[in-house]
Amino acid sequence: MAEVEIPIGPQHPALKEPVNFRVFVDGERVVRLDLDVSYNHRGIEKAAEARDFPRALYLIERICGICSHAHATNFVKGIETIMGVNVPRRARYLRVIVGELERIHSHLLWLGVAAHEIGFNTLFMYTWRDREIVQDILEAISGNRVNYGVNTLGGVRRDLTDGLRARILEDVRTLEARSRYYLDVLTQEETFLVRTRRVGFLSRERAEALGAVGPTSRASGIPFDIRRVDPYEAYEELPVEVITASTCDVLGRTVVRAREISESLRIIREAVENLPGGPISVPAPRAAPKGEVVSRYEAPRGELIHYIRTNGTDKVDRLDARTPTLANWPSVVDAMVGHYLADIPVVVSAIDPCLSCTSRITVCDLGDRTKSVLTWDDLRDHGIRFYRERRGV
Amino acid sequence: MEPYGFLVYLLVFPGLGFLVTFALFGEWFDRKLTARMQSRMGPPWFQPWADFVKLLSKEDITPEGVPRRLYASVPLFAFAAVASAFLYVPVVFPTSPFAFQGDLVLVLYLLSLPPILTFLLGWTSGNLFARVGAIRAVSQLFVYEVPFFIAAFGPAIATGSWSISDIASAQRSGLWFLFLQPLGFGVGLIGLQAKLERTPFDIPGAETEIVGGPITELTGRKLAIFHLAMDMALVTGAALLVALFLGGPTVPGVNEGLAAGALGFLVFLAKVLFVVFLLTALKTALGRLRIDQLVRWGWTVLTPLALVQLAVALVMAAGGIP
Amino acid sequence: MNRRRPGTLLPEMFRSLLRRPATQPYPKVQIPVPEGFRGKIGVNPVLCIGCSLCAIVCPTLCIDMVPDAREVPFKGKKVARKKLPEVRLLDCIRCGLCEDACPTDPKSIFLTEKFSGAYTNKDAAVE
Amino acid sequence: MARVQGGERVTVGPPPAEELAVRLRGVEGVSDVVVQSSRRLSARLNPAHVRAVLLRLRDAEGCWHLSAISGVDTRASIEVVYHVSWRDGVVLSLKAAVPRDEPRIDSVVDVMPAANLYERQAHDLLGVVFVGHPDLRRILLNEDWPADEYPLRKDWKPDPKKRYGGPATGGDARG
Repeated sequence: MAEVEIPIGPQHPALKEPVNFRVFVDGERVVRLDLDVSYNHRGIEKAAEARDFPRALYLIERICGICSHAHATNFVKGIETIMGVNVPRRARYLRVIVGELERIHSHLLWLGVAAHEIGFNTLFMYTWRDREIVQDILEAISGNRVNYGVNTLGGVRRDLTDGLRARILEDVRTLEARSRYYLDVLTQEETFLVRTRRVGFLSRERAEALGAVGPTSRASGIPFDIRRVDPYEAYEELPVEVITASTCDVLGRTVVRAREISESLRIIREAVENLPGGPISVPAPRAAPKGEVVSRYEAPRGELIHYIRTNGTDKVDRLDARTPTLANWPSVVDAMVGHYLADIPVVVSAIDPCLSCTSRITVCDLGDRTKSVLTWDDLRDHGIRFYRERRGV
Repeated sequence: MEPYGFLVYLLVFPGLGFLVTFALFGEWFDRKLTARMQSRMGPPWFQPWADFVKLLSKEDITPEGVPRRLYASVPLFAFAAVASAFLYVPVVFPTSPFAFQGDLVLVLYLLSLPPILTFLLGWTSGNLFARVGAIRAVSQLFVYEVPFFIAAFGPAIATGSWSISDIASAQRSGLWFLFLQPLGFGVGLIGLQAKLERTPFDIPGAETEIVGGPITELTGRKLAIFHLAMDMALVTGAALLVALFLGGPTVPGVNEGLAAGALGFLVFLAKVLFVVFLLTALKTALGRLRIDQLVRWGWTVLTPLALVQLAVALVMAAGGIP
Repeated sequence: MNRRRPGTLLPEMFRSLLRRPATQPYPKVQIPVPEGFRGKIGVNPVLCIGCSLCAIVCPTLCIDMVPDAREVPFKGKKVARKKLPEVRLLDCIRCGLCEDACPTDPKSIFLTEKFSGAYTNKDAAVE
Repeated sequence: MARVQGGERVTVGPPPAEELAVRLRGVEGVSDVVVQSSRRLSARLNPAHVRAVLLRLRDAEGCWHLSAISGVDTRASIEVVYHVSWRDGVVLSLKAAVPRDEPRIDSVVDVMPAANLYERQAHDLLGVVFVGHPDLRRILLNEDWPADEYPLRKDWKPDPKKRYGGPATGGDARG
């Protein structure tokens, strides 16, 4: 059969966010793949330059829905390093607790989506039901299920009462039982194993060369976890065990994420049990001295880098947020060639792509903040005109 | 049978009226059970009715360059095939009035029409996803049709007759073929699940890979009828398995008069819902296979099992054991 | 990988068949909201002194100081107030910075626990 | 020093960023190495030596992971900053300044394939041309973004007359 081009995306049930793959298949086997991630670009880097630090913080927190705390903490700790502000120990612990809670709910969400990709809907329902326990804790701590807004320059805005700490410890016990159960199901369910073993193979050398990060690289045997390699906030006092697998396939990434959930639960219990006393934030100056910092954070999907430059004013001179998904895209493209069309969704979801992170610009006139309202017909015209010109479809 | 009784039988009771109601009830039962097993609430009882009526009112689109009449007639064919198959399955009395020697082969043929029509639908609709889905539907068809037929022939050989009604009444004494040929029942169950393209085998309609599969371009009335046809196929298939392996509407001991009819009908309902329960459990517990895995698994596991069961049935028939 | 077999979820499935479902019919059953939840913004015209600190602090600039001359009781006597914050609720991200910045005690601009996920029209979102 | 597989020995405690700094000062093309903290250091890089330095870092120093490439418009010039992660969490930021009006620099995709998307991003938003890049297309901006405009440059303002994506005004789609 001649090479057939199948468009997957930008709107496609398998992809929760708009990314466009032009997949070239021969029969059911993938031959070539072209990737386009420009659909969710909102210009946060340009917009951040026009906002002072507190406002920029709330903007950067909205780069991504499921790793909002990662972006906020990474940005705030970068600015604090430049300013030389010494954040109190209790605030560091609280940031680690909310960060690990966010990792658990992100991994549980991913586990459900990956199961759904291969038609395993019951596991999808169970994982998302148990994720509600984590969401309720986060809602109790920060007042919101996503975009927690817990961070502020110089510390944290919300504190843990004793009642809340007891409740967290109790919920952690139930979640530990559930995560052990999921690990058993994932390693024993035949129909799951058949769809994930040796699928999306990424050898260790290829993963290193292509710059894979996070669970994707750890599933190929690379012990690279920022919390251990370049500890920040309270991770010096809460050592993290780096979880790796050597199977280099989608199953390996699943097992790594499942075991990272129990590891995060252990960290949370340790952090909540010996939470130090003291204030939760210190006043921070309005402006930051001229300087630059490379702020690294282990987001649920991998190494997140904020390269921040300041120029003595209260605004950021340049913010470059390189997100884990951008680093993982080459590995997906490499891991998918040669596999079946049916495997594409599960291989793509195996790096747990977060498109909102990857692309960050669109047109909003910064001057008088007018947003042009596009009617549905305009959008349709644009689509038809564009495809007629470009690809003669 | 006098003409009016015939019409009533055909159109109202065990015919179209009852079948449509029972099909929609079966769909609700299936969706509610799946939901409760996944700790969800599940839809209210009238949800399938609401879906059906809503779809009837939706715009009915025929894609450009597709022969309109052919495209509109495919769902009707599927509906007709399944509805007529149901007539030969005994519902109230152990022998259905339409029974004749060989109606088992006819029902099996009529039940295998919808997948072929799905292929026709997918291929003619011109949509890329539908075309890939259509190819998958056909390649899946060959894999499960053979074991399903072999499993169905087991009871036929045991009773030495090709009529479903004879097979059902032969089990009146309570000795169901489920106990005599358990393997056949298992293969039949899996074959039916694959025929209805339900989860371990919903490869043609895999929404996360190829959007809607063959029925991507189906809309409005056509989708409503096609969806109803697939529901009816679920109920008819289950009723066929009940008639072959669970003794159909027979109650051991009671076999004359109105009581037998009413009791037989209730027993029939219970058995069909039990089979649908098994299918739902199968759907909820497993993930979807890939097409090449299904083909390999079908030929290396499913078909040999069916052949073993057939051999055992032949030996038993030769040996005179019922 | 220990014993590989299909149907590992069967026991859990039958257990949840008997238990109550985890989902709730949302409009009929209201979801309990924890204390400290960041819901819709509320403004108390009596306590507000019109200092517009909240408008300055707001990250999305969605608080407008509306001229609203009024007489309010303050420590036993009548005092004139000129401005009142008006929040464009659809732009508000409910971060709570305005509540932190408000100098009055008790706060005259505060986060309530009201939220309503399901609207049929835009105006319903604002009531 | 042999190429360290995976590079990260899993140790905790302040790794010597100074050790890398000492070694870097000897390398041709690298100037004013500054150690910012126990695990961060930066250095200025002569754009002509980009490939040579990165090749040496990868093979001799065992920096297998190119974390990111950031483009910065400092009004005087455009700085392409290579963030390379070394042993034990040390991040080395190499800043290569290229002229604003003619930003050309050698691509390092064959040295470190991870740079592919990062270079395309810098090209897309700042207009830096990476010589030798296999597929230097736009990656983040929409397809019909005006070709010669780079939004992250300090002097870029959205020009109301131009269209930056979004619908074609007027004209019938059917036509």
